[in-house]
Amino acid sequence: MKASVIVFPGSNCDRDVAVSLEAAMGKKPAMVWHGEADVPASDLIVLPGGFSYGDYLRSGAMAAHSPIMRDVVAKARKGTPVLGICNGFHLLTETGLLPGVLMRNASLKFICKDVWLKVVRNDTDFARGYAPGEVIRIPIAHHDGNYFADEDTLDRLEGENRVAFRYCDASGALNGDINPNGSQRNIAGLYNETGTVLGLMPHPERLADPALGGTDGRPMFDSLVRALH
Amino acid sequence: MKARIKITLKNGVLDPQGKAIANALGALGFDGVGDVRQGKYIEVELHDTDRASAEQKLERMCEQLLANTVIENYSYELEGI
Amino acid sequence: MKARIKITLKNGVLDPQGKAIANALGALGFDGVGDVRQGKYIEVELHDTDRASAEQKLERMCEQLLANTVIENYSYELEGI
Amino acid sequence: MTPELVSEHGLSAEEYEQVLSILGREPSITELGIFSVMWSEHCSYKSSKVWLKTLPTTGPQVICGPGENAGIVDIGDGQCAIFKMESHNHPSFIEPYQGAATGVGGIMRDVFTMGARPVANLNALRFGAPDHPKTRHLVSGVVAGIGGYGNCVGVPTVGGEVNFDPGYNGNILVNAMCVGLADTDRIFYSAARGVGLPVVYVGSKTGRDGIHGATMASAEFDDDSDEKRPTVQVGDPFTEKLLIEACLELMARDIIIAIQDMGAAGLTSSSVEMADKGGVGFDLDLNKVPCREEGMSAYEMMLSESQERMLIVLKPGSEDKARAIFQKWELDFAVVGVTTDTGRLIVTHNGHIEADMPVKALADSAPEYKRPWTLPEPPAVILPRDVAAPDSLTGTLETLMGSPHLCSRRWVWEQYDHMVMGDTLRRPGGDAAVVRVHGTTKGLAATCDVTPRYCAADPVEGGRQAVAEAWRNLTATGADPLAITDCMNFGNPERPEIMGQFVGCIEGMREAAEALQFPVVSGNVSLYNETKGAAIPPTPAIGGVGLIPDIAHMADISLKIEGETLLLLGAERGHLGQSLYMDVILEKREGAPPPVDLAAERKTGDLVRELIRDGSVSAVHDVSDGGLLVAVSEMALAGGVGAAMGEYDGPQPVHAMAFGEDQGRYIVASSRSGEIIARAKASGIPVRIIGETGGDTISVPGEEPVPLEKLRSLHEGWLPHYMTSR
Ligand SMILES: Nc1ncnc2c1ncn2[C@@H]1O[C@H](COP(=O)(O)OP(=O)(O)O)[C@@H](O)[C@H]1O
Ligand SMILES: [Mg+2]
Repeated sequence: MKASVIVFPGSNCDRDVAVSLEAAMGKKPAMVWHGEADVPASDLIVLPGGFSYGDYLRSGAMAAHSPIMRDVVAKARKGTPVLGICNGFHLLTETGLLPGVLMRNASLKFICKDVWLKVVRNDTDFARGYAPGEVIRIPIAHHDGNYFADEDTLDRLEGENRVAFRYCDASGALNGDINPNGSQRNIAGLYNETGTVLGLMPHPERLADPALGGTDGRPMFDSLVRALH
Repeated sequence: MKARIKITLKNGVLDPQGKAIANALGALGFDGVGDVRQGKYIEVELHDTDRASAEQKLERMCEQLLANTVIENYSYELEGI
Repeated sequence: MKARIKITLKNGVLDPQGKAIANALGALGFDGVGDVRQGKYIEVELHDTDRASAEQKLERMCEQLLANTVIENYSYELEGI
Repeated sequence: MTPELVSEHGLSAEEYEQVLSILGREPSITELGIFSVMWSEHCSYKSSKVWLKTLPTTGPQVICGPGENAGIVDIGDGQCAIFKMESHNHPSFIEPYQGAATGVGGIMRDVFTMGARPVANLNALRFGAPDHPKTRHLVSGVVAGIGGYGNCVGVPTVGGEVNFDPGYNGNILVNAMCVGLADTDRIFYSAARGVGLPVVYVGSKTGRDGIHGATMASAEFDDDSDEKRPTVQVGDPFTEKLLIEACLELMARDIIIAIQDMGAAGLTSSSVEMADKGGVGFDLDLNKVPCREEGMSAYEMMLSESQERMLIVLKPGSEDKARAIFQKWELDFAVVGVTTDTGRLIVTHNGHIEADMPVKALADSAPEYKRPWTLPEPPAVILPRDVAAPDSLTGTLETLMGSPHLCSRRWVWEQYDHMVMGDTLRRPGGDAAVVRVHGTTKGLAATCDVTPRYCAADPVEGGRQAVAEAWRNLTATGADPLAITDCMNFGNPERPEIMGQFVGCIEGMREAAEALQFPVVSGNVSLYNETKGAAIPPTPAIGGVGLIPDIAHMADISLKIEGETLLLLGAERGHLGQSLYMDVILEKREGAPPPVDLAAERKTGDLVRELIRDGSVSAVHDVSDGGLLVAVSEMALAGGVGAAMGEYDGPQPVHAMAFGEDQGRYIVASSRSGEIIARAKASGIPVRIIGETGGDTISVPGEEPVPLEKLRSLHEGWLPHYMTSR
């Protein structure tokens, strides 16, 4: 399997996700600079977390216009799997690959902590390593993770079964004050229509190594490798 | 010339910042405060000399970068010339 | 009534966001773009009926909460009544 | 030059005489400004230098001690740790968000300018009393600023300290520490050796930021007022991130002779230091300096403290290679001067020579004062039995755990990205933080410590304790303590009693650093932290760094296993003088602080480290603020396993054993207590079984057990509740 991680000025989880990919794939992904016109032939494109362009103006707004993004969007539309984590999720919404926007957290504060996620579906290349309904622990670290879309869009997304993960408590319950950022319907991650593009705010690469205190992120990378090798 | 651009959230779009400001104003003892909405205000210095073309340019700037038109509206004023 | 408040950085205060926007506009092919400054635009719904007291209130809101007067200036317009 | 102008530049009459004799003429306004900043307390250390020199700074592990941008210690395998701590107190009081943010940016530049990639940030924060009207606003702004900067740059903020004390009402302290990693054969220094070399400016453009208010008098600034000269600097973490990547990319080529960040006194201090250390002169052409604003004068450019800028001396002919790198990262790059054999700093602007001064004299002849000092009378030791007992131990425990002094700092560190870079092995909330040395099985431990109320009562003992506590916190994770950086925060040194605090703290630090072989490799001094004659408590913040040779063998504080024995290592005296028990419960601060026995400290710590490495213990925590019961509760909360304290039948009152703050103690949890007791006894270390792990309460004999969940809500509750109430 070949993976490419796109590096924008201000990306700062590019190395982290490359480490997790390498652990799962057994080889290093290509690191592709945002100024390139094309992504090299890849089975998976990763848009990493961080603060592209400092998150100035709006998170992901400027990086969405990087030369490379034209090719990323084109390849995504043709079916190349794309994983956008945190700032990568911002980019997916800014480029229109995913609907809605990620607004400032309801608390207005940056939040870095482990949260519980409910795996909504496991029939995609990203999630086959999880059981449907499984509750996993993954860290978040963001200021703008408050998912918003209008009610019609939300209903449509649910109807099309496009919610990937929801914030929940340790037992999988969705109610109460467990929603860390105010996201509509506890949405933590979303798929495109074909389930080949995934945007998520939590960072699976941060708990994919036992030394870091957990491995619930690892199955995502393993699923991708199994599906795409 | 100078463009003054206001970017505001569309109606119905949740505004966590506006809501927090409204709460904070209440807590500070300001009463009679209703809805608060926070947007952006951007000033752009343009070296253009032609108003019509400057307006076109601004329009494109807002559409392409400055506003996220899924959730935001924009308006602008041009000054000078 | 409705207050429209503009909050802008004082002259000489570095505006990293404005700088980044100016660069991004350049990269998008917009030419003739000079300085860009980003500020905030806040709309506040007030239930006041007296203009003078509303203005006083706004002044205090800006000083106490909305603007960081060490580095920001503010101005406002009142509408309605 | 009028006497007013001279004194507005902070120069005394004698200092001005010296300026005249160095130059052999009257200075220009630019020259006066340059002298003023170079001889400021901040740049020249004129009150502190003689004392700082007494600190131990060497050891087999030390590659570079004080004097460079940051200190460097060897961590083996061709790698080194580079670290420093610095204050941004005053700016943070004026504008908490930007003041704290730019403090973080500045300390990171000190570290990456030497060739290191920053891998961990820490912050030591002191605020005024919680009920002071400014405190909440300052806490909120400072924490947001530290997070806003560090999170964006992508360096994890893994540890620190937070104190509330009325002594900081008018002067908060924001001390930021950064630890970086470098290859030992790629360390960069600031000495610009060689003549005819290009001097290059990179990073952000220069604006009128931070130019000292005192200098407003001169005629050239008279056009429209303050508005043009905000003294507040705004941080641009995005540019910092690009600057780190660009500098590290440049450093990977062999084309740098010297590099220096532009910190306080920007272009002035960076060029003087680089020229002085290299034994050369600098010719600078200010028309080449990238400026953000129009019409900046030479004076303003030389004194500007705009952030995110570096000065580099390159090998000749390598300008184009370097320029290409900075262009790729979209940063300004300009050749602004050349090194010369004149030994003079010559600054030209618009064809005029604005400054022409001897570098050596500027750098070396800075005044050095041995200011008068007096040490306070050491307070009497208060015996445990003379301190009133509480009604209930558990009730007192609840009060302490939910007090501003001991409550959880989660509200703070959850706003910091403490996991980015994927190597955070020990997150905030324990003793020292640990980050893995990327790509290896080694770890770096880091901590910030000082107990200002001890320093106020007895500066020497307080200085000793601060160093010992840092050493202890590193040890408790299983690290070998390597070296320290310090941030000496004090009031006005021209007052003998304040100078005495400084001298006393340094003396205590010296003793501890020597005894523990824990040398000082970098640091920073911040004086004049006082308002209307009220000085802050003496606050020598200590940043410690240690090495964990194998991360398979390290410890944390959390109780994980039921039915283990809890042991206390180290001598118990039930010392309650200056304790939090006395402060929070009895509302007084009296007596001598707990003494530190450095020989015992060393012995106990060395044993704890061995126990961690050979797997004898499942949890370790040092006993500090609040004493034994608090430390046990912190361990229980961290792991979700409770503890039952045994009967104490020693000679001291029970409350003194529960809340005394005797130094040099550790609690360990183990299933091999017999073996541990034997080993401790063999080494002459006092040891006692204090209880057993298990259940979901903390219990003490004869009292109703306290549910962990109750303690947790008290412990976690105070700060978020405080920050959201008004
Ligand atoms: N400002 C801060 N930033 C990050 N972490 C902090 C901060 N203040 C406290 N902490 C963390 O909270 C924990 C408890 O702090 P403290 O009580 O000072 O520890 P100790 O008594 O071991 O020195 C430590 O892990 C510390 O790093
Ligand atoms: Mg400790």
